[in-house]
Amino acid sequence: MIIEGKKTVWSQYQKNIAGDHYFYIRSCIRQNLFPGSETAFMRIMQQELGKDIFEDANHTTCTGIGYHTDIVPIETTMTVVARLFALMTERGYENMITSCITSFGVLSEILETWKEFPETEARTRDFLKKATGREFKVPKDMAHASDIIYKFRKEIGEKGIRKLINAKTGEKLRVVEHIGCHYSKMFPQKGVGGAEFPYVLIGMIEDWGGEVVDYPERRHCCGFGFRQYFIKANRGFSIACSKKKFESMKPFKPDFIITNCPGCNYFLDRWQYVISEMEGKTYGEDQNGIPVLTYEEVAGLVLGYDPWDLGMQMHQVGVEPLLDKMGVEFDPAKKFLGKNGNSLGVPEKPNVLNFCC
Amino acid sequence: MNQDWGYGINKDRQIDFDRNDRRLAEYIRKYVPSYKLCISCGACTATCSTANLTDFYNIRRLNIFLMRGEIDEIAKHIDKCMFCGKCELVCPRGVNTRQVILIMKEGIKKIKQNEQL
Amino acid sequence: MNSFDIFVLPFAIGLYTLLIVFFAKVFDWIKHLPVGDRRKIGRGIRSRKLFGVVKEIFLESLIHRRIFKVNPLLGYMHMSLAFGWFLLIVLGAAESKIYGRDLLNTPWDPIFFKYFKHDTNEFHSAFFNFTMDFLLLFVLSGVFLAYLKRIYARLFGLKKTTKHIFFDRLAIISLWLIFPLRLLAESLTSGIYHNGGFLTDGLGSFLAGFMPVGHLEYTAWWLYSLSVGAFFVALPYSRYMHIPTEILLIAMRRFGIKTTTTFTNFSQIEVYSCPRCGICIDKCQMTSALGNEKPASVYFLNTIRAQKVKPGLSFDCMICGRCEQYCPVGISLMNHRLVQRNKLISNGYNFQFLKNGIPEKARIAYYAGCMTHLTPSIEKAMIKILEKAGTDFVFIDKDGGACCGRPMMLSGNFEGAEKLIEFNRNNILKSCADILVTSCAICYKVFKSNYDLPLKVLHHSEFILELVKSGKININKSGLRAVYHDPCELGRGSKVYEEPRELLSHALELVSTGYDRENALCCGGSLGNIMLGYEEKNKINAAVWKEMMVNDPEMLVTACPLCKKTFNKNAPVPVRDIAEIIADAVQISPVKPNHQLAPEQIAG
Amino acid sequence: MKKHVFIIGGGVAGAEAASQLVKMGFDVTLAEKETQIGGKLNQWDRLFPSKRKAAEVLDFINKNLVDSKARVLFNTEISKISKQNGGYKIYAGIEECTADAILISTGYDVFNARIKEEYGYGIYENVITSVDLEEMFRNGNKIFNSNKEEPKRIGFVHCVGSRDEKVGNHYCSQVCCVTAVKQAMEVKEILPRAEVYCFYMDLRMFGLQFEDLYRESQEKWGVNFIRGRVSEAAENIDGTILIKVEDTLAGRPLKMKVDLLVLMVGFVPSAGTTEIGKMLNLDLTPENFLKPADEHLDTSSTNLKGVFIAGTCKSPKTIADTFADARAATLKIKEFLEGSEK
Repeated sequence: MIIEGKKTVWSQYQKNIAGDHYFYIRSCIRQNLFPGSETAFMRIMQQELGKDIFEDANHTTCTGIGYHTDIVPIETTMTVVARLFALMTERGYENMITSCITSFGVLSEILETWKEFPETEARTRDFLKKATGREFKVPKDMAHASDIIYKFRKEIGEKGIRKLINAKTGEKLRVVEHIGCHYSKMFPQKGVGGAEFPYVLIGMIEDWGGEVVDYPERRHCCGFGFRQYFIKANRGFSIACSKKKFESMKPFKPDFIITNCPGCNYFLDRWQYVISEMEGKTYGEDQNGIPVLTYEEVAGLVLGYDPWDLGMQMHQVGVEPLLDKMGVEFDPAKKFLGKNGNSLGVPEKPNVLNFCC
Repeated sequence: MNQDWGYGINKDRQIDFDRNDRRLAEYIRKYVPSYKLCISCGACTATCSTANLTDFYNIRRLNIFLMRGEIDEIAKHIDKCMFCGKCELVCPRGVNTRQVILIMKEGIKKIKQNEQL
Repeated sequence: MNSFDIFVLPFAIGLYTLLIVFFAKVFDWIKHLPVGDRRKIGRGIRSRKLFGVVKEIFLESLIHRRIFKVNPLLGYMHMSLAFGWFLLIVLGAAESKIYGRDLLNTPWDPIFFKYFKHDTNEFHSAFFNFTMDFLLLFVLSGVFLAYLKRIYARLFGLKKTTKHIFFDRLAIISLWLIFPLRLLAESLTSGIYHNGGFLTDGLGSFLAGFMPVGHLEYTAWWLYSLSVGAFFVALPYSRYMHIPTEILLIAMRRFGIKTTTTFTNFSQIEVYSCPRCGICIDKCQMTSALGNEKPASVYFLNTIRAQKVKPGLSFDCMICGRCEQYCPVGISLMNHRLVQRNKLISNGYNFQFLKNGIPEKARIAYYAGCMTHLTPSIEKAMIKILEKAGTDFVFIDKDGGACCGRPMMLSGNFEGAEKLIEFNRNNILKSCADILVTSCAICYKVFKSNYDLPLKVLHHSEFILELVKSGKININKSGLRAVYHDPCELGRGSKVYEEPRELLSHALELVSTGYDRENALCCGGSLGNIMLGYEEKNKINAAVWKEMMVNDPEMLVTACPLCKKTFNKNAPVPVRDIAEIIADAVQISPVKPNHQLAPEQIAG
Repeated sequence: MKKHVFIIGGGVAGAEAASQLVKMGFDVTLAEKETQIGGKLNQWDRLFPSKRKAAEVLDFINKNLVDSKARVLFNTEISKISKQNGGYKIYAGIEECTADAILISTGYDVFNARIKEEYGYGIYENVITSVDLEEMFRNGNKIFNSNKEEPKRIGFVHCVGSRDEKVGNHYCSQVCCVTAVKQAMEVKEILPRAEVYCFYMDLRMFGLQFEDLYRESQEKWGVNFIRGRVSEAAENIDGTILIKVEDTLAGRPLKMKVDLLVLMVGFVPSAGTTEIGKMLNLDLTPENFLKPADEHLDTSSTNLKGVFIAGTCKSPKTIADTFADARAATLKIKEFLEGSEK
């Protein structure tokens, strides 16, 4: 690997990311799957970085899931997204950030479509006006939440209390990054680092002291792909995609996987469990599996947040071995206790995959 | 472990070239030198009596599968050959297709029985 | 008469060894013959067929009639050795019987008669002395020719002689020595006792003039005995096993036993009957055109006998039948090749995709065949002729169909071929035709030999000839000079030689080649040979073209689409199928096209 | 007085035209930005289809040029060209010359393989271009991968930067297919045990002996051909390259590990060609090569009177075609200059 070559590519794909005053759009599924991550993001933005970030209680889905499963027509999607822009405009914001990669993709696609076919924008304005009486301005700056963390990665690193290293040996942690397909595969110029060698997560890992390993199936989709998962008969295809990635990264012995997409994070995590149940096969050391973390969780760990506050108990692949390795102190007894101290209930023990506590 | 999930892990359609068993192709390349000359023009399949009567049989593609080591694909179809030899007559590169098929049939039998080629 | 000396032992041991080994083999062969074959022997022995057996044994094993047909000199050589020796044995036995004391004299009595019996002064001894010497001379002439053949094979019409294995060499060396040594021994004895005829006594007296014949005599008889003994010991392991085995073969064949799709003990007897004369080597185009002797049948049978059959040799044969045509023993060489192929290959097949359609019904079923579909001009010509003649026909494989099964059979896959035959047979029968016509010699061969059809099967040349003869079509004759190439499957395969020639003679002038009828060459396009590459086939074809052009024809006509396609590649003159010739030469017919003829009107 | 022709670019076309024009009795000045004659031909080891050494051809043009005594300016780039008295004034390096006619033979550049990001040229050590491989041949036929080991399997990717609208080159570069076949055979010559795979979309063996070369590569050298454009390359842990391609003839995707991946880079107009084109405001083809006055009837003139073009600044060409084209241009120049005398 010639790192200089990669740097050349990275330098060719740099985008403008707004520095403050963000209007935040949450992810539909992420609030259920990894709710701690978005909370952590707000906390980092507001408390650590002191940024102005606003989320509107009235905001809705972008329709991404419906759109990509061919249930919601593009006109509807455009109108719903236009409403999100209207909420932003009404609140006096110009910079929109999304928590979800697919939202980022849908919004990018719509903005690009409006640029190429202005009549579609005019029609959307008309629809929105008729339906809700609202009007909107297109965002001045549109970014994914990971772009923002990327932008402030150095600040986070400086504020952080620990690095992505093995606390005992001092070795850098080996990290595999996985970028959601909708981040830059549609519009390479809209992603940091482009489509072939995206840099957004690599930048974070490098600045926080870890080592990124590139592996042959890095570009491959996690297998979520909306249609694949939502139809049960197609799930075999979805899981095969994830498996292909695990097989490919196996020889590189990664300590964890970092993702910036709700679906990827979920499927790379849960499919490890399903593969272990179906085939008795696990990845990572000692049947522990390879933990799959969101970039907010990683940032939170760097900043010294409590893993259970970050919602890391929601992972199917246990994070405890990784936390031990990093020297993060945590109370195993509190893993499945809610904020109010009541038990959340303890999940059933998997047959093959290790389950801590 | 034996739980019914309602789905399994799909088998990859991708030809995994490095894992496939390409012994038979190597064997045929050695003993039927003309085999190397195939340019996949498909004249053989176009004239093939079997190909015209079935949906799946395709001698050109079987040749490709052979080169890639997709033995199971060949095993599924090779016995459909009627050996009439039209493919050999139309081949622009003079490939001895009947010999290739004969060796393929033998080779697959041997591979399935774990015998030496 | 004292008739024992220690030197008879090599002979005696040799003879007994031979007899034990041979009869043990025969016992084993007969014991493990298929039951049906054994019954045939049982019935045959008690029938008049036995006379035929004796006649054929006399003609073939002794006189070597078939070899005479190939080359008279070669025939004479074989006859002098076989028949001459036979007579020597018969007369020698008679002679020793006359002088013998007991009813059962020892087997070496006749062999070493002269050594033990010196006073042969009776009236009949003059006859015996003369005759035995004459016969010895007769045999020696054969031995002399055998020497000559090794040096100058071309004199015998042979380009190549067989390369022999160890036991063959041992046997041939001892055989070559037997008669010169007998001459020497008898001459030396006669030099002392003057008990020989014109030859031995003459030579004996001459030798006695300057040699110590008394001292040499004993040694000569020893050597003679040794050579005969060595020959007998080597015989069962050498090609000379054919001498006793062939007798068995002739008998069994006369009793109706045939080779089948499996290798039986009768096949084994055929293998042992091969004299390795090497006639097949010259007839094989793999030798003549490609310079590759290895695939010749003689060597192939060697590998069967040695149980070392390799795929290479089995599949490297065009199954053209030229070797079989000229084999003096009449071994079913093509069948042997296919049976071995059958043993070598996996015989898999999967023809579930073949679905019987419902063909139209007609009096005549026309089956073009795969190869004809690749030569549409033949197909077109046939349709034109069929329509011109106003026949009621159905084109069974108009949209392509299943292969006839012959190529599958040639590859040795009899089971697969059987399936194809079954499928096509059903289709043909469903058409309710009375006559099946095909344009492909390959299909014709299998239709005739393996389909067992309850209807008349005609090759298109036969069929068109009948149309011409019955006046259904009239053809114009031109002055074009053409050669006719006999396709292997039609000619040697199905014995159709004259019909195409007769038909062609209505349309053009036929020119002969050195390779007509039974002697026709294979075009090289053979479906039988699976080893030959495109370039080698081309090479064979180019050699055939050379022979075809000796009398300067203006065209080559053949009756098989594969031959046509093969010849087309190197063609110095146009190549056409017999059907095309007739289609072009056909006169505007007075018969109305819609008038349908009964098949008996068309085809007698 | 002798008419003066100024030639820009001393590659095969420029050098050959220079010596021919001198023979015709013209004054010739040849400007070359490098220090030697021959242009891109200097990067070649052997030429298709006969595998003759490129040096032989270079010697031929060098000798002819030296014999012709044409004036050659090395290390010289053109900064400005202006019209003057029916001719042109050329500012070449530190010199200013006048010329009655200009011949542009500024040639081609190879496609920058880095643009095709998914192949990772410049990122994966074992991904090289056909030019790099040719250099290995020139440097004594040593082929190594990044671990200094002899590669066991080598892949050739055809059409890198050709027939690819995503990188802006929709045209076929003509010579890469046959070059790939030539190089594949040379690799087999050097590494007889290596497996060689060519990944192609179509094999465009347009030259008379090119098909024979293709056949030889299969028959004698056992080079394998897989129809399909490689979609991406990635690096395995051991530094080998994993490629993904659809085996379109099998109708199935395929992945394969190679020890060395060679990208057959196509032709693009050279920087010099683009620059001179802009300087003189010459018409361009849709592919941005210099456009001849007539595609069939006058392939040497341009939209500017007295400015001629030859060689690969017009389109991708073989060496043989470049020679023919250069000679054709000289005749056109002669016709122009002698016509203007009358």
